[in-house]
Amino acid sequence: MSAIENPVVVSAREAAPPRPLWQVIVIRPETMTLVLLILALFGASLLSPYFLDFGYILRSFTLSAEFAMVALVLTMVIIAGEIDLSPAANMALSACLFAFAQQAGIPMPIAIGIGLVAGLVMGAINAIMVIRLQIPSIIVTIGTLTLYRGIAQVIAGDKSIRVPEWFIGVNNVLMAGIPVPVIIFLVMSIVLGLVLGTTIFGRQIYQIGTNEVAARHAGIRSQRIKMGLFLLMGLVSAAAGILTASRLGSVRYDLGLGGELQMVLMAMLGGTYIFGGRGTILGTFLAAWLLVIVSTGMTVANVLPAVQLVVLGVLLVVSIIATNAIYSRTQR
Amino acid sequence: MNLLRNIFLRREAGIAVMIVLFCIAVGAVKPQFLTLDSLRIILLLTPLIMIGAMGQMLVIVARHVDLSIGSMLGFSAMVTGMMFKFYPEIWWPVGFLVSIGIGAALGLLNGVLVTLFRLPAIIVTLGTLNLYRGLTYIVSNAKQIDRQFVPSALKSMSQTSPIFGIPWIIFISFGIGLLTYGFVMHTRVGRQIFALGSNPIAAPLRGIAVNKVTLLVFTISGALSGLAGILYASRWGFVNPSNTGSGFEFQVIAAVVIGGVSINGGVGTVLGTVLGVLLLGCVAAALPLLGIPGTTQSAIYGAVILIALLIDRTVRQQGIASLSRARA
Amino acid sequence: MLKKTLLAGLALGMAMATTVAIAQEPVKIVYIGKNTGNPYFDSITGGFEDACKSLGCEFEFVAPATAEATSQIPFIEAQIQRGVNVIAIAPNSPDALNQVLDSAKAKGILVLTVNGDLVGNESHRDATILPVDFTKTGPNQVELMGSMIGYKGDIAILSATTEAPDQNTWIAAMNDTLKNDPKYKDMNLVATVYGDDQPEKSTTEMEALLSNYPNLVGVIAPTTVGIAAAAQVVQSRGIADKVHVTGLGLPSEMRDFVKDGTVSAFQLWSPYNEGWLAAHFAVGVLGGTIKNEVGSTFEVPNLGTITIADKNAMNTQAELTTFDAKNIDEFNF
Amino acid sequence: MTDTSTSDRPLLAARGISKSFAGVEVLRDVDLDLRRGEIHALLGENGAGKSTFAKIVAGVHRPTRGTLTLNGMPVEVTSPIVAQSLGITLIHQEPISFPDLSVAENLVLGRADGGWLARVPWAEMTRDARRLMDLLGVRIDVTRPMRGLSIADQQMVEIARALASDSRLIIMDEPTAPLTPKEVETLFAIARRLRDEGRTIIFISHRLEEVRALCDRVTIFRDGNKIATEDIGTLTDADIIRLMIGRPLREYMHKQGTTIGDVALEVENLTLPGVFSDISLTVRKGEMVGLGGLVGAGRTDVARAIFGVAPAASGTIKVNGKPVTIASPDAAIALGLAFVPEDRAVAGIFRTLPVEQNITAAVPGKIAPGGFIRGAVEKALASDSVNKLRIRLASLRQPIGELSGGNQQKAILARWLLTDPTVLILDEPTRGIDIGVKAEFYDMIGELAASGRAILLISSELPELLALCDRVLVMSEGRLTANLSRAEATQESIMHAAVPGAASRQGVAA
Repeated sequence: MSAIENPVVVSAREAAPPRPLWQVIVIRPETMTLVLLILALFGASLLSPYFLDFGYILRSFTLSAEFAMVALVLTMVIIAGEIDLSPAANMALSACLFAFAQQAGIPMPIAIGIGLVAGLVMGAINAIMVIRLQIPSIIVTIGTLTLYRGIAQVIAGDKSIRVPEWFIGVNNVLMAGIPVPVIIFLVMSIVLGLVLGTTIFGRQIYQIGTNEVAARHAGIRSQRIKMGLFLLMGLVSAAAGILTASRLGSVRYDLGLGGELQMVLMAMLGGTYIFGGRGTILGTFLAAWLLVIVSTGMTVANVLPAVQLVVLGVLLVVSIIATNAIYSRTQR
Repeated sequence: MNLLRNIFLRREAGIAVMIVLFCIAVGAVKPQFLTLDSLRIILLLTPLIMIGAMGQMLVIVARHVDLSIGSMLGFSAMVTGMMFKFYPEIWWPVGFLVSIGIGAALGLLNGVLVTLFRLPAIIVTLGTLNLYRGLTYIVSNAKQIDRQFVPSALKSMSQTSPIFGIPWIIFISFGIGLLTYGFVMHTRVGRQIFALGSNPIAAPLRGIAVNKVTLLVFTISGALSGLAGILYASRWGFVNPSNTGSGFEFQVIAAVVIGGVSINGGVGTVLGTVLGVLLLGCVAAALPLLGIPGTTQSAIYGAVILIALLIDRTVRQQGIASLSRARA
Repeated sequence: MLKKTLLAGLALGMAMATTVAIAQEPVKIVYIGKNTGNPYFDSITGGFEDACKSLGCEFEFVAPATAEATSQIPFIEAQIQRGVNVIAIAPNSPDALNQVLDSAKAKGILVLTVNGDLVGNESHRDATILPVDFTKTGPNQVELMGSMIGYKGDIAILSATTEAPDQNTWIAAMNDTLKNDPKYKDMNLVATVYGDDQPEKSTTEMEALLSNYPNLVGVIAPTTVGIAAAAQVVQSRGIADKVHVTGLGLPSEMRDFVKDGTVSAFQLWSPYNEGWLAAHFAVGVLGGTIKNEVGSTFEVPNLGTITIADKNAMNTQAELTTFDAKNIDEFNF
Repeated sequence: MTDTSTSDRPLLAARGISKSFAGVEVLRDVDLDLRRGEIHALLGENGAGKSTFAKIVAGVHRPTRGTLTLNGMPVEVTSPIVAQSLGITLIHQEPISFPDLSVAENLVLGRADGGWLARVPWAEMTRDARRLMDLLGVRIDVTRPMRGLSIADQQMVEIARALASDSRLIIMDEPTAPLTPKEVETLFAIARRLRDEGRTIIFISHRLEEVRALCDRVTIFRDGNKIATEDIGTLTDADIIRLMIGRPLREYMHKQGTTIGDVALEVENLTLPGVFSDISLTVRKGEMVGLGGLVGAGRTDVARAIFGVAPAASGTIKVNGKPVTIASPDAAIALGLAFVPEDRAVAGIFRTLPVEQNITAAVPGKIAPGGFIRGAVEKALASDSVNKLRIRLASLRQPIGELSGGNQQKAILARWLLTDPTVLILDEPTRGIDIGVKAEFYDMIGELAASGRAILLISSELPELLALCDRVLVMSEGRLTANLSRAEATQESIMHAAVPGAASRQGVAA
């Protein structure tokens, strides 16, 4: 990440009047996400008469809800100036370990515990390599992404491991007409949104992401916070993996394959700044819905999956360009 | 004399030693691993990775990374395959130009996105990885190019040999290695790539056209992916919209990182990269021979990448230590 | 740029909406393949399409981009939402689709597996259409191999993934036949290896077979990727007279190997007939002319009388076709 | 080049050179003639415009207005490369290098001969590099990578690079700051030799004695204007300082009377191998202790060690008489320490975050008791600080990056005052700050000491140390070399202790 500074830019904005409030509110990446979301809803409704059905959209969302949950934490990781590309592989490995354990006769609560601990350990491995050994997180997690899924493949082979009948189908359990995974996502969004927006922990995440050296000088325990984020990432990934196991009824090593792209896409589309320091949970929340609506709309209209790949690729690139543009417009 | 350079010398020697030890260990269990025949198998496993690794090495030396090479490989192979299928009257070597040209164009697009919008290459190429794969489906209408459409002269490049029973495709890959060596060591722009990766902020002050050099490395990476694309058709005899080239990036990045190319830019040698590729080839050839299931391959790649990162870091730290010693 | 994409999407959508003509409620059949770009499914799709032309049903083929276990789920959800009457699917996983298929069945959709079944989870679909009688596939392959090598010598099997259910059924039958039929007592199965249906892995496994078993005279690869990879290794080493390759392959992929003598013969069924049968069965069941019960029978043009066997399985009643230099040009799939 | 009749014509003539950044004029109508074979000093305070002028000549910046004439020919220096081809080379204080490339390659990189695919003539390159190094009389293996070379050696490589392209004008931007006296001697000898060969050297420095020792003529800048160009012999130090600051030195720096109390900070035998060793010092409540020395003497490292940013390997620290372990800045803050770091952009501000958040960054407990941020409390604290320190801004929610350097620095100071520190460590607090704000700053620091805080002031500006401090400690090469009372402290005594080799080598307890 290049750090070519402007040569001695002398600033004189301090005398300028503050920006109008509407600009501060409207010119934000989240607005772009919201507008896209509305456009996507219109577009998808026009694309297929079968699309506009709240129940269907919710059901479809459950298919991405696990990724969306992880994307919320990923947003915080990216704001803190790091990235984690391994969560989807983490989901697969912790789900495999969980399924393996319960199949071996270990009681379900302990098996779940094993899955979660595995997730934490994977998060800790990432954290140690990034924080203690100072290797860039993007490279570390590309390595661990391959490793974690590879280990899952070694453990499970090509077999799928079944989970007991009663454990299956968390996505079919409704609360107030809303599938449980969607509820979990909503609750997580609110909680993490509050954490990021109103607590000192959240504040310090932004400060670390903006300038880690300055943050350390100001007494902010950046390493501890980052460690916490990577661990949270591991834990939430593992939980998401176990939820996926419940949704699918079985676990294979390729669970959540390629999910890292969707998660990064959600964060990016929501206006999280790839270089850290900026972004909101609200943005990622909106982006998760946007992504689901775009892909569901295309699938229900029988659009070639190839076109979907292209649209996702274009969306990713466009969203980063737009986010960069918006930030460079509003703040130097 | 010079600590750092000695370490890098040792680094390459280290990989060579690892290869030898690995081969001896496998040979102890399976003596047939130490035959010329198995050398041929290993070499036939590596040409595509070797070619991809040369491009990736340049990109990483310039402090970027290209994750889209597998999709570029797939797309250029597909378009070339479609040319073979629908225009069989075209002289088949033209396919090389088409494939390389298309790869170069895709690589150039990566470069443009990276330079024009100042986006991190890893995110850009993560996006184009999907974009190009999707385009491959679209242009091919999701149809495979079957064996019968791939010119037999092209296919026989992976089998027939100009000399010593070594197929053409292996010569091509080593030829690319030599060309890359000449390029990075003996051309001005080759050195500029290293300078850019070594100190990107200072590079423009020394007249290095940063954007142009960046475009160039991505274009080369694309062009070499394109070359790997047509050689894929030669090696495997078909082009499939979803299989062809998928996962290529991980093999290549693993080879490059093992070969001692530093993810911090500015450091890397062709010899190291070639050795990294060969080590991967040895592992890939040995696994089935030892009866180890193919499912372990991904875990081994992952572990190998991480180990290489740790070695890279250790080397870097020693470099820093030697620097502070020099200052003290 | 994004806006443009959306607009293009809108235009596309409107174009599509107009092409879906509103007829007097024809049966809507969708076939969900394992993944796009898999040549095998073109032929099955052809059978569906031709059947629908004659029966007056509506047919569509969709498939995810990758053959990963869960990638078909959104497609099934979408088809439920579209209100199709029949979902025919080549499942990517024997169990990951259970829940979503159940919800399709709950909506009254007829769920068929075509070319590949939910082994062990048969209750989650209504019926399965198999290309041939799978119990005969293994012995047929062994016989073909035997005829090529004079019923004598070391042979090996190069399969798909270790868990591929159909392949495992056939391999078990092959083992059984080799052991119990005295005709094959001189044929010695030395190894079964798995190339995961990837060309690279299949090739290295094949090379390892040759190097680990120098006396090998034959390889059976009951998977289209495997047989092509095995044939290619034999071709490039020029040892076709020494190591014989056979198995299940697509004529379009194997034509060159047969013509240059690398492979003297291999087998496959007609995927076209699978689609043809599936469409007739589906329309018949929905129209009430066919009872989806074990033991009931029905007529299908060109295929004859079809009997619904155990676990609601049926096959096209055809034998495996053996392709060799004489007949391969007659087939175009 | 063979034309000798032009020898009395200036090598380079600048006319009406002006430069604006973001609408702010930092250089105004500068006319300057550089003669052949002279060493010409550019003097001025930080931000006076001397570096900007040098960078315009070297093609790093383009002038907003004005013309440059080289050898009587008008030239457009559009880039450093063009500059090089015109025979102008800029040598940065921290030389630009490509650490992974060899010394020889670093020498030729940027020479604009040949296209992309032109061959790299390794043998010739190495031979030429060796010849140049011999010419300069330095021994550097030209095939080794740059990584690991000392700054002085890197500067030699830069000079060699200038010679390799046969530069007629060599600009040295504060080259001596990171050098040892011996290295400075070598540099000066080479500079004189280059001058005697007829080359022109622009020498930018803050050190009057160096300017006096080396330069022929001097040009003084102030607030973007060229004030004067004179032969060095015609000006006294006092004249130069007067021209630089426009008013007598001490006018804006005055020491307030304080009562000095108990020891607040006591450091004993603090050592970080290879960086500093055996540092012992005390700072009392109400006392302002200066810490002087050359750049690279280890002053900042000591401060960072005390504050826990990069802790020392051995030694003890006592705060208010109690021995403490400080492993990280948050521990230091809890003990009542505060540290305003040297490089504001790197270690101080959160550029894109609101001023408010920048001010309250070090007091999470005050703004968020129980973990949740209380917006009203934060706003009150921040606006209180803004009023107290007279920080000029449009809104508390404005990104701090939009403020001027001086106001940014005030905000950082405000951040630390909120922690109510017992000990305040200030590292070059007035660097890059307008002279007007500087005066305010000195007042504030004085008030802080008067209110009973212990202050450790690291500064490279001798007048600052002399005017403000009760005591001045001096470091050289990682050791304390002097502990001077206010009465003992003079420019000479400080420099004597700061310059390696000049002072006695034994450690000084302070």
